[in-house]
Amino acid sequence: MDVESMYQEVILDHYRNPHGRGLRDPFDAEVFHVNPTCGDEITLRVTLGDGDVIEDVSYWNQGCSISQASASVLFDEVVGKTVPEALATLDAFVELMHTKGQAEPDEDILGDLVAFSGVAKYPARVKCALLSWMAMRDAVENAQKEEPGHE
Amino acid sequence: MDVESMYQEVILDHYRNPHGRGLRDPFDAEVFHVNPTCGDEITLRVTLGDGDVIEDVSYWNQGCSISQASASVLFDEVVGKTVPEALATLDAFVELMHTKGQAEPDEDILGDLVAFSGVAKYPARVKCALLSWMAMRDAVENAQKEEPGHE
Amino acid sequence: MTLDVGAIRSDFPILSRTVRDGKRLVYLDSGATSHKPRQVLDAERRFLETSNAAAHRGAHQLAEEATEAYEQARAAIAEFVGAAPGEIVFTKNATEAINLVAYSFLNATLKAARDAPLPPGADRFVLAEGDEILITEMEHHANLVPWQELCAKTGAVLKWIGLTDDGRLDLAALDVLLTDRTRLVSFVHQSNILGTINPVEVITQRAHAMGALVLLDACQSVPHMPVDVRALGVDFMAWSGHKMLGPTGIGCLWGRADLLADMPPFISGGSMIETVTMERSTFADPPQRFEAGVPMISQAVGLHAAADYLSDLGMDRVQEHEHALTGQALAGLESLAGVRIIGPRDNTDRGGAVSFVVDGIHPHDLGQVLDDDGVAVRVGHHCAWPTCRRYDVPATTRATFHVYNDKDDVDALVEGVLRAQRFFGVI
Amino acid sequence: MTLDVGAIRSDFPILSRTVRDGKRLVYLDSGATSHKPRQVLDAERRFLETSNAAAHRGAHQLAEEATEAYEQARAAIAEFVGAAPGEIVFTKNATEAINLVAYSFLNATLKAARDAPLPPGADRFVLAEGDEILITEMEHHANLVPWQELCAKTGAVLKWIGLTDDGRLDLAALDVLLTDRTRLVSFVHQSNILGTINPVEVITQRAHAMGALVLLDACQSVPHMPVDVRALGVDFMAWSGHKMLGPTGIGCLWGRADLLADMPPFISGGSMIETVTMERSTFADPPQRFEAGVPMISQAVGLHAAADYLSDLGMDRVQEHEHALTGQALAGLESLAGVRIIGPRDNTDRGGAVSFVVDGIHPHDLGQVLDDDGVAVRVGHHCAWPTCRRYDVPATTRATFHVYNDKDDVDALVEGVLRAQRFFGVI
Ligand SMILES: Cc1ncc(COP(=O)(O)O)c(C=O)c1O
Ligand SMILES: Cc1ncc(COP(=O)(O)O)c(C=O)c1O
Repeated sequence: MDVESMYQEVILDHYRNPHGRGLRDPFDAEVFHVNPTCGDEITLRVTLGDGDVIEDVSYWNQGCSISQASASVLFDEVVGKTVPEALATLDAFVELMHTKGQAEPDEDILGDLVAFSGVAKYPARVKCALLSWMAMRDAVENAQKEEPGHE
Repeated sequence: MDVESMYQEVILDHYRNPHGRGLRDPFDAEVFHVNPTCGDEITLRVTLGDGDVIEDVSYWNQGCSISQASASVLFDEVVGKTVPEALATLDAFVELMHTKGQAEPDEDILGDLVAFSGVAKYPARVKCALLSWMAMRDAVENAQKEEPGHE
Repeated sequence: MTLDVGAIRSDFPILSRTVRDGKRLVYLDSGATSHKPRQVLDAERRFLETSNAAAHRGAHQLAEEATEAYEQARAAIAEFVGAAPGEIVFTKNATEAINLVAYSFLNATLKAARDAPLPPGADRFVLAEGDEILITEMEHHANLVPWQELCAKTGAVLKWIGLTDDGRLDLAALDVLLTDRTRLVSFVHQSNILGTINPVEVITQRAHAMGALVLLDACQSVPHMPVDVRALGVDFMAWSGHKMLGPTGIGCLWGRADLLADMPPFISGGSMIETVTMERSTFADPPQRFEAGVPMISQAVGLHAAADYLSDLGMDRVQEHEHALTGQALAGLESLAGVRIIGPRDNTDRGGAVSFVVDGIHPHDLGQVLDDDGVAVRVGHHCAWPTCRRYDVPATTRATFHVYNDKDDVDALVEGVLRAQRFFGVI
Repeated sequence: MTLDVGAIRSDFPILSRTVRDGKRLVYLDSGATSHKPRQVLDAERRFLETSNAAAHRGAHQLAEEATEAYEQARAAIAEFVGAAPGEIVFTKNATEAINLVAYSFLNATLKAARDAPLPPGADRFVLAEGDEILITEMEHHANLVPWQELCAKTGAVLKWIGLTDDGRLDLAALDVLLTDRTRLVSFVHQSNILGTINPVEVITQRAHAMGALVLLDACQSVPHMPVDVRALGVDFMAWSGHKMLGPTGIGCLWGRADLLADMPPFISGGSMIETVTMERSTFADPPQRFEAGVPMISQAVGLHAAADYLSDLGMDRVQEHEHALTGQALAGLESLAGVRIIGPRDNTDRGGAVSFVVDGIHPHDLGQVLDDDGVAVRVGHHCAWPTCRRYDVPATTRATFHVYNDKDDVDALVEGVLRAQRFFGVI
């Protein structure tokens, strides 16, 4: 069945054992994002270091396996990267999500995110996958605004 | 053609030479009625006498041949009658208008109003035919309210 | 006499399509929107191919026919709920119908404050700072947000009746909540998330005794059971066409004639006026006063056909049919380990909106697996987010029924849940 | 290249019916509402028979398909007027679209007065006592009454641009009428009664120079000529689906993205929210913020097909076609004794709404005789009553055209008028 191709083992693993979950101090910016159609929500904090490096992403979320797993993968993929690198990954992920499962995902950029390519076939779920990533982008922008040194 | 059965000579005569048109003093009640879809309008006054007799109906109106002719016939039919008689004529006219041209009109009650039976086939025009009559009913009610002796 | 579901299904072309690579479509989302029988599609098309014109706007033959079709639809809908034709206002959906009442309060209040012309009895709609609107904790957002908005703009205060653990209104609190400041009590007839059918007469009597008006959100009752506005005794009732086998884009507000007459206009424009000058306008009588602009003409015709279709089936039989499916669903789901019904577990005073949560599976994931089986349910907060919070669930999975559902559909639901439990390894 | 009207007519089933005992239907009332081609009826039916579901409300396959169809419609409509999809709000008709903007001003004003939460730039919509709204004397009631209502509730002042004897805006007065208190200029692109096409860019530039926003009523332009919102430079534009060969029950508001973002909600309820608690709600981004409740889904699909149909014909060719018919009608009518055109007699900067009066025959009576010939025109004040007053006529007879009209239709009109003149003995 098709749904099996969506719920890759990687996704279910991240869902059951999310990485980096929990809210940590200190942080540079905190945002709250919600998916109004289903109620999935995430509170996400970022801490930026020198050279625009993302030192930490901490979060508390509630939602389906897709949104939970995607936040866990986000933690793995962006912590330690620079903001431009993280945003490039975000862009690649957004693109993957909008191909309706047709594209050949680039594992080098996407890492574990490739496991989400099955999600792209279900437009209603794409927002679940992107929820934490949109929150991250928003938080990073806020952090950069608040700390002019980072601009 | 059908339209000829609607525009009876009687109607066109009343339209060209309306009876009783003009606003006269004194009066017991004055009302203003309008047909919002086409803008036909009438200002109508009634004067009641002893024994609920309608002594005068005077009016100023603007509108199509049907609404103008119907006001003229109204003048002929109700002046000199008692309020109950006038309202009975109104009821008979309303009924005629709602039969879509199927009913056999009663000339004894309706007088020249029988000429309007062709109008009943055209629902959009029924309001034109009834405009002055509804105004008359309204004015009579107001007149009776204002003069408790008439109740 | 039970419904002949096989015959009914053949009236609904969409039910013969398949989904997700050839699966039979098991549509259990009629609470969101229902499908439309051939009779409705045909009526609308026939109208558009023969009598299309702007109703109430012309004197030519097509305009006459269109006006007559539109007004016949109004009369048929009125009859369907035991009302007079002049008391039915067509809106685009139930949401607009509820907003119409909320904005009547707002507009009456604002105009009164500026001595602008108002209908004679409009003071029934004039709010003072601290006046109260009473709703419940099981309202759809459509019967919650408009009142929050009204309060934010007038200084009125929103209160609500809480819920018991078994999904009913906590009426014990009603005596305290209803005060002499309560101007309106607005509540749902059948909850779209819990399935609860509320005791309309009881609440209405107590509201009226305190001088409050009553608005009933009948979105989930009119399509599923016999509803008679006079018997219920309420003052207003709102519902949608698209949930009662009719088209989208049309809803209804029923209001007592004397109340409608006293309400200032909401949406204004053409064909709701009496006279217009550049300086000022006066307004037509209801229902026209509330139907500005070219209305939903062919949709009214379609809704007429939908009401006829349901009447031909018989609303008591429709209710019986759905009651049986509800009982089957409640029993089947409760037979599964780790499944919890959100709403009354008891199949009395409840309709066919069966919400549930499954331990260890988020509703979105459950919905996905069910969808993969061809079983279409709704997942999320069902536009009743505060109700989810009350029961401490982020979302639920909800199955809803209509005349075209049968036992097999319910079986497919229960089996699908079981399969999802296996798939996610929670049993 | 001219339109192949014969081929077009065969797409419109209603045109092959007869009226009044076998007369060919000469439909000259498209200004009230247009007919719908088979392509539109088929698209809507196909959707309802295959993908019907509540858009934006579910995760199952039908809901996905319905959401996609609905959003594709939005994108197609946006493209049709040169806008971005997120700038198109679907309403029930143009009237609602204009009211939406009027109520944005009202709601922003009221919320600001009570320090209720508002979008960051909402002060653009906050009115002070004495602020001004500028319209014109040729507005449809839909673009007049909502502003009267807004003023009655806020203390803002309504002003209007007068008309010249030949049916044009008297722009000489514009300098005086536009002041630093003018907050909005709202006017019609093509008058539905006079046919006048107004100089949008000129008025818009001067309005913007004074800091006012501009709303364009495009009900009679979008269906009949190429319209590009960016080229026009306005801030908002409203129009209806049912006049552009689409279904009733759907209209559009286009608004500049930054403006829509700053507007508080109008109709509130489900699917326009971000978060909801019993205490307070926050709202979704546009366009969802303005689309509370289950929307006009199949109607959007039908409208999409209508836009495609018109695009396939080519809007410049549509305009050319109607321009020719207008010229023919103006010449034909003016060739008759006792006929007077109300509106520009000159076929430049005017579209195909040809209003006229005939000495000695009330428009109602004229319309009746025309109808008897199968010629369907509109008679009355055309929801532009003040415009009638301006030209000192109680009503007019109006012929309007669309892609399915041809020379024979115009001939039938002119002959019908002549016959009426003979019938009533005025010539
Ligand atoms: C110029 C103009 N504005 C507004 C409207 C109102 O459109 P609707 O009735 O579809 O809301 C119309 C048509 O009736 C119109 O011609
Ligand atoms: C109980 C209830 N109220 C209100 C609504 C709103 O109806 P609509 O979206 O058709 O306006 C719904 C359905 O969505 C509902 O179930």
